[in-house]
Amino acid sequence: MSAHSEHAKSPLKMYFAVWAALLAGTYITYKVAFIDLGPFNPVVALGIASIKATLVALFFMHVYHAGERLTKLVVISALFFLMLLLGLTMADYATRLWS
Amino acid sequence: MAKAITQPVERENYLNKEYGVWSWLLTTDHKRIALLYLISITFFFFIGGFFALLIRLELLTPAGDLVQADTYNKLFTMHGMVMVFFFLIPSIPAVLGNFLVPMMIGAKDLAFPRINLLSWYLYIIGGMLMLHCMLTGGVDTGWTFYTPFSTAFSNTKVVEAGIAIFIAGFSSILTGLNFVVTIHRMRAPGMTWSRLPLFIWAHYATSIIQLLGTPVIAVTILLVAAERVLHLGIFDPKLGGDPLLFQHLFWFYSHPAVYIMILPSMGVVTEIIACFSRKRIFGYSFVAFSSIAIAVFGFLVWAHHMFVAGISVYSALVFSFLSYAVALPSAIKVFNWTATLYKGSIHYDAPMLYAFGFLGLFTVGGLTGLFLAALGIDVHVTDTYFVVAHFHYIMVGGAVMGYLGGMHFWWPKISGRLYPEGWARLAALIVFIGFNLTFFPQFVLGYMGMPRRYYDYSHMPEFQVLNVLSTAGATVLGVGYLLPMIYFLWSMRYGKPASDNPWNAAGLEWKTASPPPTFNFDVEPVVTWEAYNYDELDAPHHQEVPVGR
Amino acid sequence: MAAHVDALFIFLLIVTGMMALLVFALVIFFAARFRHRPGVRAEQIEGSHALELTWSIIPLGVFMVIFIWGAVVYFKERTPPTDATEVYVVAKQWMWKVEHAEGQREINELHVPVGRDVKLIMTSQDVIHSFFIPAFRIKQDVLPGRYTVEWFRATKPGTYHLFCAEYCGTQHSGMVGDIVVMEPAQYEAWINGTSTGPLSASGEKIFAELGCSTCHRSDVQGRGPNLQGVYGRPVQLADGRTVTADENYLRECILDPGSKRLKGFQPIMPTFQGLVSEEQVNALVAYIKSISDAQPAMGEKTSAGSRLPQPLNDNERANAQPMEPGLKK
Amino acid sequence: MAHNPALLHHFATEQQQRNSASLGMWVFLATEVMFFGGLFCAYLVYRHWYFGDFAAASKSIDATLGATNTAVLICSSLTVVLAVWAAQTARKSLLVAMLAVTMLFGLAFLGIKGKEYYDKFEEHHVPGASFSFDNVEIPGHPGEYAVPRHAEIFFSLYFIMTGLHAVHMIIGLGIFSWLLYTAWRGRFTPEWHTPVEIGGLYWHFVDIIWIYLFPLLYLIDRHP
Repeated sequence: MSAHSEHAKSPLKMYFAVWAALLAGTYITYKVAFIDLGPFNPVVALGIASIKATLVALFFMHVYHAGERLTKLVVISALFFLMLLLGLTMADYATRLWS
Repeated sequence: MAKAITQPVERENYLNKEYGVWSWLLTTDHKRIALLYLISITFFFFIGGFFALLIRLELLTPAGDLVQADTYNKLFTMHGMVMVFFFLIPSIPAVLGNFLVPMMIGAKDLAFPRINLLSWYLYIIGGMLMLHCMLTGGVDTGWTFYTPFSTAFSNTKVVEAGIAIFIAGFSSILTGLNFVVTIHRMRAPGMTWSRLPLFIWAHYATSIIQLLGTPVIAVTILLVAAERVLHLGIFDPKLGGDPLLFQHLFWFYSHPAVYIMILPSMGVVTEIIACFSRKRIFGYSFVAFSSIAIAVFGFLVWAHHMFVAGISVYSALVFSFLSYAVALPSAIKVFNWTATLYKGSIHYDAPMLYAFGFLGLFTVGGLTGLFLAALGIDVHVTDTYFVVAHFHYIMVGGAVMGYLGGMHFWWPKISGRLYPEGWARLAALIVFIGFNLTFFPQFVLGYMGMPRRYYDYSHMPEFQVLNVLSTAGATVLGVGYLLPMIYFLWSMRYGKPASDNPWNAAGLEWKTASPPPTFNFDVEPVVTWEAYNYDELDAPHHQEVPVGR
Repeated sequence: MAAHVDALFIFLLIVTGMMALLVFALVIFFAARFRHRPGVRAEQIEGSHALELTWSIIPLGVFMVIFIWGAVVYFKERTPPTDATEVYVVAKQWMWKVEHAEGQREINELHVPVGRDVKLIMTSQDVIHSFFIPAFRIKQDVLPGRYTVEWFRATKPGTYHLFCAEYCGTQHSGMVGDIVVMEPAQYEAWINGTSTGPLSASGEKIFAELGCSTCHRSDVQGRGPNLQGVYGRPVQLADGRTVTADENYLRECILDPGSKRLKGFQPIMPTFQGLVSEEQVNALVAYIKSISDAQPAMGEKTSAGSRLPQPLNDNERANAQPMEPGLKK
Repeated sequence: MAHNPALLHHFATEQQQRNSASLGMWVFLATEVMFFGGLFCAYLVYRHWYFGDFAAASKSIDATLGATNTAVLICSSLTVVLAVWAAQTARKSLLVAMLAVTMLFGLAFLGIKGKEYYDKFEEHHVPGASFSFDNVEIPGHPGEYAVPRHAEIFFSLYFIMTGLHAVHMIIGLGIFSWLLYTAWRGRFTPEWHTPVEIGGLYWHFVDIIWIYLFPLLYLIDRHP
């Protein structure tokens, strides 16, 4: 039968919980941006964004319940190559003598 | 060694099942789409080749006397764009890969046949736009689109060419997407990863690059177009933008793109060498994983195109080091192919001649890559004819040799006819000689200091002798490329009918009819043997057991 | 430099030639020895981990030797000696404009004396170009909006090719010129015969004309930092970073004063972007460098006929410390 | 299992077809990551170089509108996931309703985005000949003014990043119109609702891109 028979119990509660967490995250990001945390402002902002993105991917996009590792592999390799692009490019900009 | 058969009644196959233009233009059969690609990339190959001949003719004499400076600049730009984006990148994947990937893994079709057709249409739309751009004035930025020349100074059709490449890029992405999903999901029972032909491994690695690299150049081209049309300045030095950022983003795709061209060719050559040595490939798993290693490491080395561009010394060191890391898997492949010949039973049919040619030319191309990755030497030879010679050894000596070898090898399967073997061997020889005559002198020219993209070298007439040699070679090469087109067309009508397995080759594609039926196999094949089981095939009393017939 | 590059090149030719010959010889030998004979079947060989390791590790070792050697040569190519004679180059479609520190201007020609280190400080007015002297084995892209640097030491008098090696538009192949290497005595005569006053002097004039000297005073700390002795020193920026005040930094401060402002100064300097030409920026940079004490080996330059100002005396040196924090007006 | 007319000829089982479609969408989303990755790379470089100017330019955008839009997209993600659940559990009217609500949220997002663009146009913050960003103080550095040229780079990035995101939203609305029509015709069953699932994946992905764009573009250096 359906591939989703594993979710025998209704996932609705989880969906609403994730939704509430996402909204809370948005509110916190917005409020924290107006507080001076020194160098930690971008860290907090991007940290919350990453948590939100992970929540969406894991629960709304069902990566958490994916039957096989392949989906996770695709996600991880996309992020890996993104980091290569950003990391190696910034490696140049961070080490240019004149800046 | 090819065996012909006479067949009184023609079986139903993918070619004769339906007739009429619409049966082709609306087909979702991967084999028919492969033929659509074959026709279209051949068209663009000869357009690009025509530009190349004009370039070589201009360089016959030091003075700029055949064409004008602007025309010459457009010629090499459009030669590069057409050959890279409309011939080399789709060449093996979209023709041979499209035809063979489903058959080799025992599937009826690619996972998304309609997306496959869509990707051909995208290619054609991109190609038509490129053609329109060329016919109405062309573009002169060099295929590299370097800013700020492309964004603020060139007054040619940069945006149109960019959009053409953007669309063709989408076609490439969709092809790669189809291959990845097909290889993961559509393998026949028993076709495990370790039983896959190395051609499939090569295409899997290629698809990774197509999927993860192409989007970056797509967005980069969009940024150039936005800067040109909407004046959104991202790379504009007048606003404080950095032209080198464009080069980073451009080469993030365009270096791995070289592996999109060469990896499938490596896959083809692996199949050919195994078949004509009658042997299992030496070090199967090393050859398989070196394909993946090339795809991954290929993304780590892009800035070796920028050693003199003004990047930091430290990142130049890192990129030089990583460039040697990507040289290693290529070397491993060459050694394994060579070792496969050892104690083989080697036949000299035309595909094998192309494979030998590939081995020789790719080795030279790869080794000259070591020169370019060495920082101290790169400073001198980059942007000279040394680089031009190097990448033609890889892309033409490597990729095109593999493509032609593969076309000969699988032509009986594709067309159901045998090509004329004598002519084919002659053509392979002409291509090899013509190629070396064209491009070897360019290594010397480059080290002597002749910069690329010069249409007039009257300031340095000492370069003429080598340029004349190169032009002579290009003429020979042109003949060598025309010959196969002529006898392939001839054989479609007059060639002897081919048996199902004229080479007695291993691989599922040879276990079905030539040409194959629409769904490739009459019953789903079940694989019970390892790849390259030439030992069994050559056993004295071996009886070909059709699977899936 | 050419000798270093050629040595590495010959080493690579030998090494890669041996690799290629090995592969070709094996392929040809196997192809002939194991050609198909009726009745003889191929012998199946699975592979060999020992062999795979051998032909991975040996090439890797060779590669590392090439990498390190190449990197060493590159470091030499990329590190101009501090006492090199400086020449400013402005590239535009499609010509090279050259300005010597002594004030001579040339187009598509560069006269240099034999045996002296020459440092080129280059920028472009429009697109990317590349200053390529094949005989000296050096090349460096010339970018709009910033300086790039390359250097060489000519060892034999003669005339050498100068090429633009980065495609730059219609007359790219016409953007060629000559490097004229002269005996020191001849060069001396040439430079004295054509001089129009040092570049730093015209820089000083521009400095005064543009009113720079009202804020950047040379005697005391003005509203802007005192520029005596700035060049070549690490300076602390308002945002806390420390950078070296090299040519590119000075250039940015003229065209883009806000972005890398010194610590302790108000952001009051207007931008000169679009108000000064590339040549004028070069002259200003040359002037600011000339009033710095970070110019070692002055003696060699003076003997070569340079008319750069003398080093600062101790009293001036005491004033020339503008980069310390807390020196706000 | 009854033979489903939606099973394409070249697949052996429905399971294989469903898995292929889902893998295909995931792989496509990986390419989308790299597509936006090029933009993030450009953003990172210039933010590193011109932080103060970026902060000043960022402050000129209405963060409340941005936060509202984030909330709108998060709500739309919830309705998408409810739509998928409705399709799995054969609740046709809920499916239709959720798809419709999702589209309304999407339109609301684009509307708010349009308001933002209009404001920028009014303030001459659209890069080009009429761009003007004079005498804007850098946050936290009184008396210091942003360099208009560098702010222009920020706004170029702002318009390209949000613009391409909006294009993705519009494509998403197109996909959802088709889903809505097909759902209304009752074509989706618990056995076959792959389009709803993979359309949903796409929508969530566009949401995730926005989750990053919001702090990167709107909240660079807001604190007084």
